[in-house]
Amino acid sequence: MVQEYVLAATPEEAAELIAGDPEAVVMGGGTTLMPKATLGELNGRRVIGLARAGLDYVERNGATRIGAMTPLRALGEIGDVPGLAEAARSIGSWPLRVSATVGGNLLAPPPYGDLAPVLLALDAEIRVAGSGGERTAPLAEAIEAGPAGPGELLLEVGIPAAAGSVSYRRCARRELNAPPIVTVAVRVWADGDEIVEARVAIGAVGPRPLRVGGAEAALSGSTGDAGAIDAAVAAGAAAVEAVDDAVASAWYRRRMTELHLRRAIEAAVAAERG
Amino acid sequence: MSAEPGRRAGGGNGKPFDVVGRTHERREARGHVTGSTVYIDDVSYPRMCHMKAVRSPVPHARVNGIDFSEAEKVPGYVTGLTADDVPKNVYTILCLIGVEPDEENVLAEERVRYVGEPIAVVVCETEEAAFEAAAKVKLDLEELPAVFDVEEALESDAPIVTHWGTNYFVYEGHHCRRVRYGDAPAAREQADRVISGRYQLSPIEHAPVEPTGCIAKPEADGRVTVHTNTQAIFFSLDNTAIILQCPPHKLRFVGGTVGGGFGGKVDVIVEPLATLAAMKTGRPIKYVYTREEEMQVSSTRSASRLYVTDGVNDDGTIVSREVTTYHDAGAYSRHSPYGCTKHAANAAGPYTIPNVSVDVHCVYTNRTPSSAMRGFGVTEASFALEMQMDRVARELGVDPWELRLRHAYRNGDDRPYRKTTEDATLVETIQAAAELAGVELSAELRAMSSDDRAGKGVAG
Amino acid sequence: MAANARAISFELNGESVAALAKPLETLQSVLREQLGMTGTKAGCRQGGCGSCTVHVDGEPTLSCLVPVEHVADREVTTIEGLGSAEEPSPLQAAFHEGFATQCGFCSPGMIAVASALLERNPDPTPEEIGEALAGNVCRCTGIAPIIAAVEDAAARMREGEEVRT
Amino acid sequence: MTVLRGRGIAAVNYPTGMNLGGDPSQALIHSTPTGAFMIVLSSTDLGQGLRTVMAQIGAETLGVPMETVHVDTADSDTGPHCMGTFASRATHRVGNAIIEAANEARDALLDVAADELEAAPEDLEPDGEGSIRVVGSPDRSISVTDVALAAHFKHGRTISGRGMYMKPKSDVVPETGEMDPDSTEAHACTVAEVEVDTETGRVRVLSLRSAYEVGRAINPALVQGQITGGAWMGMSHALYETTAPYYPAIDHGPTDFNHYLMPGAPELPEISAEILEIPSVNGPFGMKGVGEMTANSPIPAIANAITDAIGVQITELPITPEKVLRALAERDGAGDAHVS
Repeated sequence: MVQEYVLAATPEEAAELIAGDPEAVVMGGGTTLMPKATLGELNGRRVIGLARAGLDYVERNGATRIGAMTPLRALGEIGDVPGLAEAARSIGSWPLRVSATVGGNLLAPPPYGDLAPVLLALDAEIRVAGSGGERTAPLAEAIEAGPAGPGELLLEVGIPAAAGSVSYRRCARRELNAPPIVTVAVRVWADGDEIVEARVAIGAVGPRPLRVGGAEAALSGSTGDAGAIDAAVAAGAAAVEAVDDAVASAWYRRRMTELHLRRAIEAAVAAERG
Repeated sequence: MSAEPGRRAGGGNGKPFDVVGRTHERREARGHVTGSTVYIDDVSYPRMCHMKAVRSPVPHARVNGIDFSEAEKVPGYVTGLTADDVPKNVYTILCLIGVEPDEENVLAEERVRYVGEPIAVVVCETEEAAFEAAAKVKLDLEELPAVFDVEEALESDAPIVTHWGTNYFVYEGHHCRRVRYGDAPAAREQADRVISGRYQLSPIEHAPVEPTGCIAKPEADGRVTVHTNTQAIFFSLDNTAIILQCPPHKLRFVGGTVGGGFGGKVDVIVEPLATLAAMKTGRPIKYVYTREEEMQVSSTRSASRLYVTDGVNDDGTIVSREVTTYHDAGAYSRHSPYGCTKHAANAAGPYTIPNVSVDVHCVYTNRTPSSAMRGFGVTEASFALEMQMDRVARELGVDPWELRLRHAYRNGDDRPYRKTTEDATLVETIQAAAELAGVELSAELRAMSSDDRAGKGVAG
Repeated sequence: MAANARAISFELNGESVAALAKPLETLQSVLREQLGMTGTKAGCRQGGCGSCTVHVDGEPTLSCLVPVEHVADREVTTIEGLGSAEEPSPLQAAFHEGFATQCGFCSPGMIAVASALLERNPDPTPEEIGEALAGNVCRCTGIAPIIAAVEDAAARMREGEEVRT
Repeated sequence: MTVLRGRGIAAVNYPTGMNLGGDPSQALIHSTPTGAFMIVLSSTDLGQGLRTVMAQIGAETLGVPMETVHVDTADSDTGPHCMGTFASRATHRVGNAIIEAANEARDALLDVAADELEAAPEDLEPDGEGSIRVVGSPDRSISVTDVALAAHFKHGRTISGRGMYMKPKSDVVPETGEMDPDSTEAHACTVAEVEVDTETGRVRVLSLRSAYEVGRAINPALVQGQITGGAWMGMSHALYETTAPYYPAIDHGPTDFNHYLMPGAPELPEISAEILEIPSVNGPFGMKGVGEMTANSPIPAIANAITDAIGVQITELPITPEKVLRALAERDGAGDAHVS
């Protein structure tokens, strides 16, 4: 049996509880942890819950700020942040999206965590509370370091008003409710025929989601021509460390990474050209 | 044994009342859709305890020690069982119909032979305590080389899975189940060409939405009532009595409402241990598989491998068929000896081929044991042979419909197992499928029937 | 019951209930083990089969993933609250009459999700029904009869509305 | 993106029942004092509809209304022995046992009715609606309830019957494999149409059109249920399911429904079926076992359709997108190669 389940009532209380007990288990929506609790793996542990901590919100003010406890179901309703609703709706099933949260998805072990590529492509930042107060970090950096360490609380994801066009692609063995083989998000913005800048992010292939700087560089300053796309795809394929799991081998993951990266770039470029 | 002929053959008695042959509502449906149907998981008793297994994390190892000391400290711990507690710990599930030898450990003794093999069970007041206690039982295992491939398992230097020294089941002195009809090797030698194929199935899981499980409840009169979702009440009861070496009349098995079976709930895995613990503790015991156990520990369908070699003449006649099947029983044979026999009977397919030779090897490996699953024995044959029929058709340039219809067995034909066919209907079934799919068969093929084997057939 | 158990009250099928719950006990466990609502099934307890789906404030929710603390003071509806043998809901009647249930273990969860869908969308396409039910596993029927039953129920409910208005 | 289409066929047989150790099942039937009939079994209903079908067979044979026939399953204290529900045997074995038991109970029912009506039993027949009548004299009849009451409280007789069906054990001749492995055989033929995406390797099953010869469909909707569910399961076996994705290695075995893949609603093909009824010689009302067979023919039919589409056989199940891509690569590199 779990020793205690403490539901924080505010973000501040949550941050305080977590900072005060780094041994405690922090639980968001419960989709990852509740099956462990059922199997007795949290017996004797103190669990700090965020469900009532006031972190379930979406605020719009040019930029979009999303509380870490916002359910994916609510994210699926945000129509005007490109790629975001599409990515949220591609995850799990409707009842699962009622419980699963933005923060939980960012912290979920691969192949789960489909939001990250889109958020990376949108230059998202995260806000984290820790013993030294709050800090803000670009998501790309945070993923490298681990979004929230022991004693830390992921509070919020911020998405700046995004220029350009986004394409999100998710490859899975089954159309609905299937673990991803690869998830790709691409954002490009153009000035006339020239792509000014690009974001290329890939998830579900390897140990963590990543931005592919080489692919972004290949596209930036190009016209989205075949040569640039070939170079971007090659950079993406080189960047991923594909893994085997129950639904796909590393070999297939690499093949699908190349295919879906190409398709995503082509779609984003086409959309940006209108 | 049966009523007088004529009052039962082919159709009840007298004139029909039209109850048979008409759609009637499913009797349980109202309960199903309102959530009021009672499955075993819905049965509960005061003071009921929960049982969980301590399982092998490795495919093949010597068991040098089991240490319950940390598990016993888990709040709510009641008891633990090992092989020493099981009266007849070595058995085989088909012993009821005379299959030998006994080879499966109810709880592992000196060796574990597959990942997930139960080594001990713990009983606790709550389910989460039982999970925790099971995780805290310390195992001293010495890993041994393992074999996962059916053909590698039969090589002379393969790690040996069984306790008798070879990795195959013995059928009346033979290393495989055989069927011999005509002279297939000789006919192949004479044939215009030889067409061969290798076909491989994957191990798969029954995946009923209701997990396998039972509740064993001691009664005041000294009997034990077992609520179980077995597919076979007396089969489970009798095997439990054998394992526990208790008089069968001490047991009452209650069930009948099963949340999906597909062959996965005829293995008698949960009932003996839950019943044993109920007898030992005097408390009701619930033992239900987790989904992970259902997926990775419960029996699979065999990963069978088939080699099919046909002797074929250029006129499109298959004159010989030789089938060698390696049926992967996994670590223990369970229902595989029967499945291999069923497979042997069907391994030439629903076709009349004058020379047939079948060898079905029931092979032990360090995989999860395979057992019965919807169609086992036959599914494997159907998959391989229907791909083989297409291979023959492609190589000969013959229409696949024609190849099947020409060879489809007819009334009066002998099957390779020497039974004369009396109610064949394959020809008619193929013709109906062609029509449904909008395939125009030639007049010759349309004229065929299951009774058209002139001079041989029994009257239709 | 352990010392650190806590009383949690919520509304269940329109009535106030209270349960003494262990910390982080699942809603599924409280419903089934304490309140006798065994229509909510436990097919995987991993959030993967949908057989335990109930409504929490009208949203279809996997009761194996929700600590009962999260539903304190909220409204929970189980299959028992959606209709009865005497007065089946249109969905229950359609599943029954349309042979959309075989072993029956997935049916309560299927009906829970489908009823949430029909409350939001009275005339869903087969594709929308399939999408809504994507988290519910049925091993017996081949899915198609279930989708047909939901379509049938939607039609019955629309006809019922027309009769009333 | 290139999409290739293909069509494949498969024809299969499926044996009803088994041969090992004899294959028996029993049924007991008795009437309550008011003329309801209890069929007592130890057989199990897995969802296929055994109780419904057994009530139909009992009601048909007894000649009484279906709603007055109840089926009690699976209590070893009350139900007589049944080998179990597997091997497509239950309807055949238990159905035959019920026919025998119902004939005996019906004889007892008619004997008592004969006393009450002062007629010869052989001149009586049940009307299927709850009464026993004298053949040719529609005004002379008595309700089953009154017969049961009279049997219980006036004549001191039971209205009951015992039924047993056993397929005797068939020992296999070890040298030749001579045996009698089953009671009868059902048949199926499936035509599958598929699309193969040559870039992703994904196979889309467009349609499964099948004919099933089932002897007699005792309850057509329940047979259709087996067909639709079986077609889906067969497709699932062909393309998705495995507990060992890297067979023969045992790594990465799925442990949940997310990773143990089965097709969902968007993957459903058009499924159509024709049910043929050519009665078997020994099945109750001519039926043959259909439960297992329905999942079998779709597997090779889909595999053959994939071959038709891509020109190379993939002979290892499940036929995953990865296997398709590897087969295409080998085909393009090495001609019409056999890939497994």
